[in-house]
Amino acid sequence: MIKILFFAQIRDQLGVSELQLPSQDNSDIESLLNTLKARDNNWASVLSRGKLMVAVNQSMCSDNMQLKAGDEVAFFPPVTGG
Amino acid sequence: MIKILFFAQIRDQLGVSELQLPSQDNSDIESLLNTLKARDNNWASVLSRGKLMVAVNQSMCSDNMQLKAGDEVAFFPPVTGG
Amino acid sequence: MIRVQTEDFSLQKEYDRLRQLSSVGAVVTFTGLVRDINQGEQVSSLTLEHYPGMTEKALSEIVSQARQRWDIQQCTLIHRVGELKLSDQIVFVGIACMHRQEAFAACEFIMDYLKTQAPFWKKESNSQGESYWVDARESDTTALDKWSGK
Amino acid sequence: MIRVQTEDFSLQKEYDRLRQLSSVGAVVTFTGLVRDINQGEQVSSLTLEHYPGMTEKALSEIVSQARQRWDIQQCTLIHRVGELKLSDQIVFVGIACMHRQEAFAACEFIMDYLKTQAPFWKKESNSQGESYWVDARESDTTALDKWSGK
Repeated sequence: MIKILFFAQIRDQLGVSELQLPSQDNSDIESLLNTLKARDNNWASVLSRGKLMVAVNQSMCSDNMQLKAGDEVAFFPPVTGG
Repeated sequence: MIKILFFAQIRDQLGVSELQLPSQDNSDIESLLNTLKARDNNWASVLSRGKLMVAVNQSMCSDNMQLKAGDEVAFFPPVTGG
Repeated sequence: MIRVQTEDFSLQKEYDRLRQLSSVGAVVTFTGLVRDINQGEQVSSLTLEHYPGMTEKALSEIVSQARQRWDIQQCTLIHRVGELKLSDQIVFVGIACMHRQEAFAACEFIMDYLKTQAPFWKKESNSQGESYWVDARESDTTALDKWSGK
Repeated sequence: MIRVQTEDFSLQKEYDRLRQLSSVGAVVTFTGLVRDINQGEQVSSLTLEHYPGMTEKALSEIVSQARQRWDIQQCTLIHRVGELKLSDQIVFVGIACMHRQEAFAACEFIMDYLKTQAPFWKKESNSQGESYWVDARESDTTALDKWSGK
């Protein structure tokens, strides 16, 4: 399984903070995103915004990062701390 | 009269912290310095060092600054505060 | 030392810790506060959300990058989360070095990276009681350019 | 506010004054301390001489230049004179602004100009009881270069 987390606006707009999906062979961030966007129009729209950030296992990463079982993937908007 | 002040190493090396000299027509810092250097070898040597700084009426200035009666002139080494 | 906490912090206490070593000649501190007007809105309060686990990891990474670039004697980084009011303290970065240039650079470097790399999000409430997520500022991204040269 | 004094100062007290306005989002402080080793010597104490009258004038001039360059909400500059011991506080610069970039820049600008323009001179004593005047550092003069571009 892969654990997926959403934060801030992304979470509010999806109405979900966490979900689990079965891991798939040769899956990367981009294919995971496509799976999530296929859920409905709202998911497609929220996850298509240009400034979505992604972290895998709590480190920022790019869309072609490969995923494996047990990974924690997080999607969130640009950060605004400090 | 012109009031002349010396600070830090310059004062220690000259053994004088303050003196008064009569003001002269068309006098500038450079001519004042020449008058002071003519006192003796020690004065000539101390006031000839490259890094002497000069202030007139408590503002930094350059050697061609004109002097007038009542001016306060200070000679000191590069500053080391902070 | 890195802390992520809901509680407030004491500048004096952090400063006293930073200046302990006798080799320290310069201490630079940055404190970020909840400002009354942000992005044109009158702010009355603020909620800071974060990504527990990743936050600490991201902050540690930023501090260790700063330590690789500059000779830092002591470094403290505190970021608050949860509910904050107007003028409350949000973030503290304190750097103790032998010389001032290093302390200034390291402190600003850490803030610049924290602003763009650490997973915190601000939700503000205005005087009409409306809540909204704060937008990231383009100027925070361009601020990183000054560190890419060295 | 600018002060030249023999007494010590309290960082917390100065900080509390700097952060009072609700428009303040960023406070940067610099504190300079008597360091144990300077220019290769083991320092045990320090005497700070200054040029009364010119000192205040030079510091005011530096602060007003900073205020012309950046939008500063509050600014405090304190410099001690007289006898100081190891780890004693020497100088404080505190800047409160809306945004951090301005606060960092103004604080560093003031320190850079103070180091080369304000009439203070340090005489150190080492552990053998010898006293000597501290030499000006070339790096303090070159530090000014970064401000000539803007």
